[in-house]
Amino acid sequence: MTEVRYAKAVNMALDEALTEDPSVILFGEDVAHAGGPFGVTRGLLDKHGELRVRDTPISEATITGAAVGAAMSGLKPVVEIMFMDFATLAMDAMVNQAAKARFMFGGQCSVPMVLRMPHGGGVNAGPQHSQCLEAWFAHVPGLKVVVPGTPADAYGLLKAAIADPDPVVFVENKAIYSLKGELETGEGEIEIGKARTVRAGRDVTIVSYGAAVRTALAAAEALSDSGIEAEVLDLRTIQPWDEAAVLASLSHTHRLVILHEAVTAFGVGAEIAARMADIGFDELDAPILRVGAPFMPAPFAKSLESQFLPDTEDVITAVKQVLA
Amino acid sequence: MTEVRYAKAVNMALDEALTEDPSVILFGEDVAHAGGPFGVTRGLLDKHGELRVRDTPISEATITGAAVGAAMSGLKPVVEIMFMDFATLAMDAMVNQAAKARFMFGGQCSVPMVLRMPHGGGVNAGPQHSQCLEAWFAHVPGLKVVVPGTPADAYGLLKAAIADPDPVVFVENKAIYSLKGELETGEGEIEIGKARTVRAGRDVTIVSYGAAVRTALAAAEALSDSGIEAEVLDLRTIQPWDEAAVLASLSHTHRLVILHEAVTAFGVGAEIAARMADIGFDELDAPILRVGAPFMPAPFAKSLESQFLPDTEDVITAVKQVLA
Amino acid sequence: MTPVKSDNSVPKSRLLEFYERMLLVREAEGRLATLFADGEVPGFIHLSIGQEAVSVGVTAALEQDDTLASNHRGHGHALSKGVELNSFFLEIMGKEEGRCGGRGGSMHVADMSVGMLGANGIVGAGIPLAVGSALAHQVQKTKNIAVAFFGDGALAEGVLHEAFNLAALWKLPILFVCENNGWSEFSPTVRQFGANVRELAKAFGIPSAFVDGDDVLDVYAAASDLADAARGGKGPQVLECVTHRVRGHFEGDPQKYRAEAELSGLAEHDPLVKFEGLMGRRRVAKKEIQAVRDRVAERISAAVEAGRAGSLPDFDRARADVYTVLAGH
Amino acid sequence: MTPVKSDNSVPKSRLLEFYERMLLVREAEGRLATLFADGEVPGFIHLSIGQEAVSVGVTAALEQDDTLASNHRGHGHALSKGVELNSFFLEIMGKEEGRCGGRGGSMHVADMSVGMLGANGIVGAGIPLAVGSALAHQVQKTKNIAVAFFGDGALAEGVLHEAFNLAALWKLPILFVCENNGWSEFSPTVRQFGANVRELAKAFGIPSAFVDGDDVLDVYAAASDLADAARGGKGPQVLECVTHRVRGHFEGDPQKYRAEAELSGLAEHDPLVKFEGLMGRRRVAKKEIQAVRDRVAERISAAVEAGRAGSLPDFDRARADVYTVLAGH
Ligand SMILES: Cc1ncc(C[n+]2csc(CCOP(=O)(O)OP(=O)(O)O)c2C)c(N)n1
Ligand SMILES: Cc1ncc(C[n+]2csc(CCOP(=O)(O)OP(=O)(O)O)c2C)c(N)n1
Ligand SMILES: [Mg+2]
Ligand SMILES: [Mg+2]
Repeated sequence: MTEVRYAKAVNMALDEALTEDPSVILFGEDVAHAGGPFGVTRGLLDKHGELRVRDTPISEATITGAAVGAAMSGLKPVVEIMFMDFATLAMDAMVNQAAKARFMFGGQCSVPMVLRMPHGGGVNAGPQHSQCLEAWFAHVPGLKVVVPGTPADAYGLLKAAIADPDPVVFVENKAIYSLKGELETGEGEIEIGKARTVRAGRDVTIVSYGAAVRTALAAAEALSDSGIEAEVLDLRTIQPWDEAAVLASLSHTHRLVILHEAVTAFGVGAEIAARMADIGFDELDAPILRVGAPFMPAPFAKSLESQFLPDTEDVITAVKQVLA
Repeated sequence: MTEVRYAKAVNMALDEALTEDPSVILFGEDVAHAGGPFGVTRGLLDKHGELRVRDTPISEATITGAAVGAAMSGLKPVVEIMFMDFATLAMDAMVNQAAKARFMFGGQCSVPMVLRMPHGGGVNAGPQHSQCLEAWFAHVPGLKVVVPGTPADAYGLLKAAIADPDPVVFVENKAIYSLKGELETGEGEIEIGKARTVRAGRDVTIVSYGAAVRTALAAAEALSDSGIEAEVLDLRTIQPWDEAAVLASLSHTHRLVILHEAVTAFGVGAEIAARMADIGFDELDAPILRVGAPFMPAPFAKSLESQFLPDTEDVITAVKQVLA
Repeated sequence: MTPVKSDNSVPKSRLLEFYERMLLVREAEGRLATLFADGEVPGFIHLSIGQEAVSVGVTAALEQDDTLASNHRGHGHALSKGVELNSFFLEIMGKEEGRCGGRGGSMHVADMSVGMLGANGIVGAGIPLAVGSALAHQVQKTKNIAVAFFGDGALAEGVLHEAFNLAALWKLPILFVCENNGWSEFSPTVRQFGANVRELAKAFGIPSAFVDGDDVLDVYAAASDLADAARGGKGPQVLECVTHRVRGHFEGDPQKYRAEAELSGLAEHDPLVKFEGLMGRRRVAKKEIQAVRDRVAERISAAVEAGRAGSLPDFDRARADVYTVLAGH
Repeated sequence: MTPVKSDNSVPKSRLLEFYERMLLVREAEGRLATLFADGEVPGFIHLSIGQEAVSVGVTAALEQDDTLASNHRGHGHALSKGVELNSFFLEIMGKEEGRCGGRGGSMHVADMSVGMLGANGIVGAGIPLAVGSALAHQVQKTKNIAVAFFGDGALAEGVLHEAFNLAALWKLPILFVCENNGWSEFSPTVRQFGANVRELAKAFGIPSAFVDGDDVLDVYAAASDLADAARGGKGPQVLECVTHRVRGHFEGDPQKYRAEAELSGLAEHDPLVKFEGLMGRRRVAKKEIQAVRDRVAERISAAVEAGRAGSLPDFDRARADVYTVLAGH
C-alpha cells in the first residue's frame, strides 16, 4: 500500500500498460515531451520512446480518428483530449466511427482504444473548460464510459479500459488530480460496469460517480450526526452502469438521491432516476431527487462557480427532503 | 386551410422568413441550386437571390461557426445540416460558441440562429444516417431544441425559431418529409416550449415528440378498442419542455408512458421520467415506462431496422403493462 | 505539372487482369442499379460507374496486407481490394450472410481480412482512419501502407488538412487518393473548393502526382511509384485522379443539374471502352476478352442468386455485436 | 517573399499613439501577472507580453465597426480594439461590473459595442466566427471587415482550412492574422505544423504578407494594405506576424521546455524597447514619452482599484442570462 495522487495513479496504469503490451501507444497534445498539461504522462516518453509516446498537433478530430484506424489495425491507442470540452471536436470519430465499427461491420473487428479526458470545474476555468459531458457518450451504443473518483479506481479502471477490446471514454476530473489515496501496487484491473458501496446505510441511497462521490460521502457523514444513515454508491462506470447494485440498495433504503457535477437536466442522473422509477417503483417510498449543476454554463468567477457546483449542503437538503 | 407536405411546410416558413426579414439568410450543403437533398429549400435561391441563399462546401464545423459569427453581427442565419448524424462535426460551434455566447459575455449579445437537421430512421439509411441525437442538445444550457411532428407544427415552430433571439436546434424527421397535413396559410408562430394535447384520455398519459407522436396516436386508437383511453401529449419542444403540461396530464391519468424514436438509454425520455419521479411522484400509480430504440446503432437491413424502431405494438405493450 | 503516363510495358496477360477487375466492378454496379430500381436493395447506393480505373489501378499497386479506408462511393474500392463478391452482394441486399451481417449495407462494406477498413457514410471520415492505420504500420514496422480514398467534395472537410499535417509530421506510410470527379452531390467542384489538392500537399511538403483517372494503366503506374515511396519510408504521398461520375449522386438522382453536353460527353471518357481500345491495339485476342466477359457475367449472376438466397439477419445476433465484451455481466 | 516594411512616414504624434496603445497592453498584462500571483485573478491567464505590436498594429488599421474574433491570448486584441480598461480588469478579476459580468474572465473578454466578438477558449474556434461576421458585413453591404486572430498552434485545426476555403469561395471581407510566436503551449511549431500559413493561403488564391511582428509600424503598414484590399472587395487576406511569446503558456508555467538561450534572447525582440529606440531616432521628446508612461500607469492603477472595488457577481442575474427569452414561460 502506498499513497499516490490521482494523476500519478493514471500515470502508473499507463506506464504498466505500455510496459506489458507492445501494442499500446499513447498520443495527445503535449503528452510526450512536456508530460501532459496536468503532468499525468510525465516520464512516459523517456521510458517508452518516441515511436509509442507522441505529441500531436492541435487536431482533435484527426487524432481521435487516427486512434480508431490504429485500433482497427492492431494497436491499442490511448489518446488524451486535454479537456472534455474539446471532445466536441472529436465527436464524429467517437460516435460515428469508434462506437459503430464493430456493429456495422458485422462483428468483424473490435476497436480497442481509450480516450482519456478530464471533466469538471472548481478551478475557475470558465464555461469552455469545465463541462461534464459524459451523458452524451453514455447515450451512444458502442461506447463504454468510466469515471473514476479515487486514485485506486483511476488505476484499476484504466488498466481495465486499456485491456478492454471496446472503445472506452475514460473521464478524469481535473480538480482531483492532486488528491491522494491508497493504492496497492501491482493491483489488478477493476471490472468495468461494477459499482462500489462506499458507505453502508439504511435510510437513503445516494448514487454518484467521479469526484462527486467525495461530496456524497461528506454529506453522509454530516447526516450521520443527525441520525440519518445514508448508503453511498459510487457507480464508477456509467455505461454500462450497475443497475443491479442501485436497485439492491434502493430495495434496502427505499429512498434515492442522485448526485453528479454535470448539469442536472438530461444528465446521467436522469437515466438512473428513470430506470428506478420503472424497475424500482415498488421500492420507492419517496420522490427521487437529483442533485447536479443548474441549467447554465459553468461561470468563471469564483463566487459564481462555487454557487454553480453542487455541494454537500445541496445533498443534505435533498436527503432531508426525501426523508421528510 | 390547405394540405401540405411536411417538407413544403418547412419551405413555406423559410420563404416567409426570408421575405419578411432581410436579416434572415440561409445556407448549407446543396440547399441553394439543388433545392436541398430532400427538396426542402426548393425555389428559395431563385426567389431570394445568391446573397442570401447559399450553397456551402462540405464543412459542417465552419458553416456552423460562421452562423454563430453572423448571428453575433446582425444576421439571423438558418443553416441546414444534411443529417443530424453530421452534427457530430459541428459540436464545438453549437455547444461551446452558440450556446454559451450570451451567458459568458454577460448578456451583451444574443445568437439568433437556427440549425435545421433531420433525424430518424425508417429509410434504411444505416447507422450513420439515422440517429436521433436530440438528447445531447437538450443537455446543453443555452440551446433550445424543437422537434415538430406535423406540417403545421413544422411551419409554426420554424417561424418561431427563426424569430427567436436564441440558438435553436430545429429537428426535422426525414421519414415524414412527404407526410401531408392541414395548414392555415399565414398562420402565426407556435410558441416554443408548449406541448399540445393531441388526444384526450383518462387512463394513461403517453408523452412523445416528433414523428413518434403518430405512433403514439395509433397505439391510443388501438387501445381505445379495448376500452383504454390514452391521453397523448406532443411535447413539440424538448428544451425547454413543458413540464407543467405533462404533470397536469399525469395528475389526471396517474400513469405515464414515454415514447421516442431515439435510443431509450440516456435519451430525452429519461429526463421526463426522472422529473415526474420527482415532482409527479405522488400522482404515480404505476412505474413509468419508456419506449424507445434498443441500445444499438441503427441497422441497415430492412428486417433489422423494422425491429429496431419502436412501433405501435411496443407502445401498446407498455401501456398494458402500466395498467396491469 | 503534367499527368503521369504509363510506359505501356504491361504484358498482355496483365492487361486481361486489369480488364477483368474493372469489368467486375462495372457489372456488379450495373446489377446493383437494377436491383435497387426493383426494390431488392434498400437505402442509398452511390455507384462508381465511370471511375473503375481509379479503384482498380490503385489497388493493383497494393499488397494484401496494405489497408484501405474508403468513402460512400466505395464499391470499387471494396471489390478491387478483394472483398469476396457473394458476401458483397449479400451485404448490400441486407442479408445475414453479408460480409457485415447486413447491418451496414452499401455505405459500410468492410472486410478486415483483406485490409478493407470500410466504406464510410461521413464525408472525409475515412481519411483519419487511414492515418491511424498507417501509424499502426509504422509502429509495427510492417512495411505495409495505408490508403485513403476520398472525393473532391471531401477536400473541403477540415480533417483533410489535419491529416496531411499529421501524416507529414510523422512521415507515415500513407497514400492519399483524391478521386476528382468534378461533383459533390449536386454541386460542381468549382463551387465547393477553391484550391487544388496537390497545391495543398505541396504546402506540407508532401509529394504528389496526378493522372487521367480514366486510364487504368496510368493510375497503376502513378500509384505504384507513390506506394513504393510511402513503403520505402518517404512519408505520405498524394495522388489526384481526374475522373467522371456517370450516374447520379445516388441511384434515383435524375441529375437535372448537369448540362446535356456534359452527360452526353461522358461516354468518351469511359475507362472500359478506352481499355478495350487499348487491348485492340495491343492485339489481345477477342476470344480471351470474351472469356473474361463470360466469367464476370457468370460470377455476377451467381452473386445475385446468392444474395437473393441469403437469409434475413437475426436481430438478437446483431444486438449482441455492439460490444466485444459486455461489461458488468 | 520578403517581409513588408513600413516606409517610416508615420508622423510623430501618431508614434506616441502607437506607443501608448502598446504600453497599455504591456502594463495591463504586467499587472495581471502580479494580480494572478497574488490570487486576485482566478483561473488561467495567457499573457501576450512581447506580442503587443501585433494587436496594436493590426487594430490600428481597423475601423470601429470592423469586427474581431480572438483566441485564448486575447488581452491585447481586446484592449487595442477598444474594450474599456476598467471593465476589462473587472472582468478578469471576476466582478459583476466586468464587461461580461465576471462570467467569462480572461479567456472570454468580449465587447460587442467595439466589435470585439470575444476571446475564445477553443483553439481555432474564433476563425469560423470571424468568417460569419465577414459574411454579415458582405450581406449587409457595410464596407466593414472582420479579423480573425489566431496562433501558429491553431494552424493545425481543420477549421482553418475550411475557413480559408469558404472565405475564398465567397470572397468575404476578412483578414486572417496568424500570430506566429513559435510555440503551441509547450511544443515548438516545428513539431506541430508541417506547412506555412502563406503557402496554404496561396493554394486557395488568398493574397498574403508577412511581417516582423515585433515592429508595430511594419505590422500596421501590412495590415492597412490587406485591410484595404479586403474592404475593397478583393476577398480574404492573410497576414503572418512573426513574434515572440515572452511569458509561459499560462501564468505559472515555468517554461522548463525552452532553452536558456532562447529565453535570454527574448529581450532584443521586445516591441516596446524597439519602438522606444525608434522614437529616440525620430527625436520624439522624452517629456512626451514620459507623459504617456505616466498616463498609462495612472490608468492601470485606477483600473486595478476599480477591479478591486467591484462587487461579486449576482448568481441569479447570471442564471437569467442563459437565454434572451425564456421559452414556455
Ligand atoms: C460529413 C458529411 N457531410 C455531408 C454528407 C452528404 N454527402 C454525401 S456524399 C457528398 C458529396 C461528396 O462528394 P465527393 O467527396 O466529391 O464524392 P463523390 O460523391 O463525388 O464520389 C455529400 C455532401 C455526408 N455524407 N457527410
Ligand atoms: C481545441 C483546443 N485544443 C487544445 C487547447 C489547449 N490549448 C490552449 S492554447 C494551446 C496552444 C495554442 O497555440 P497557439 O495557437 O500558437 O497560440 P499561443 O498560445 O502561442 O498564443 C492549446 C493546445 C484548446 N484550448 N482548445
Ligand atoms: Mg466528387
Ligand atoms: Mg503560438
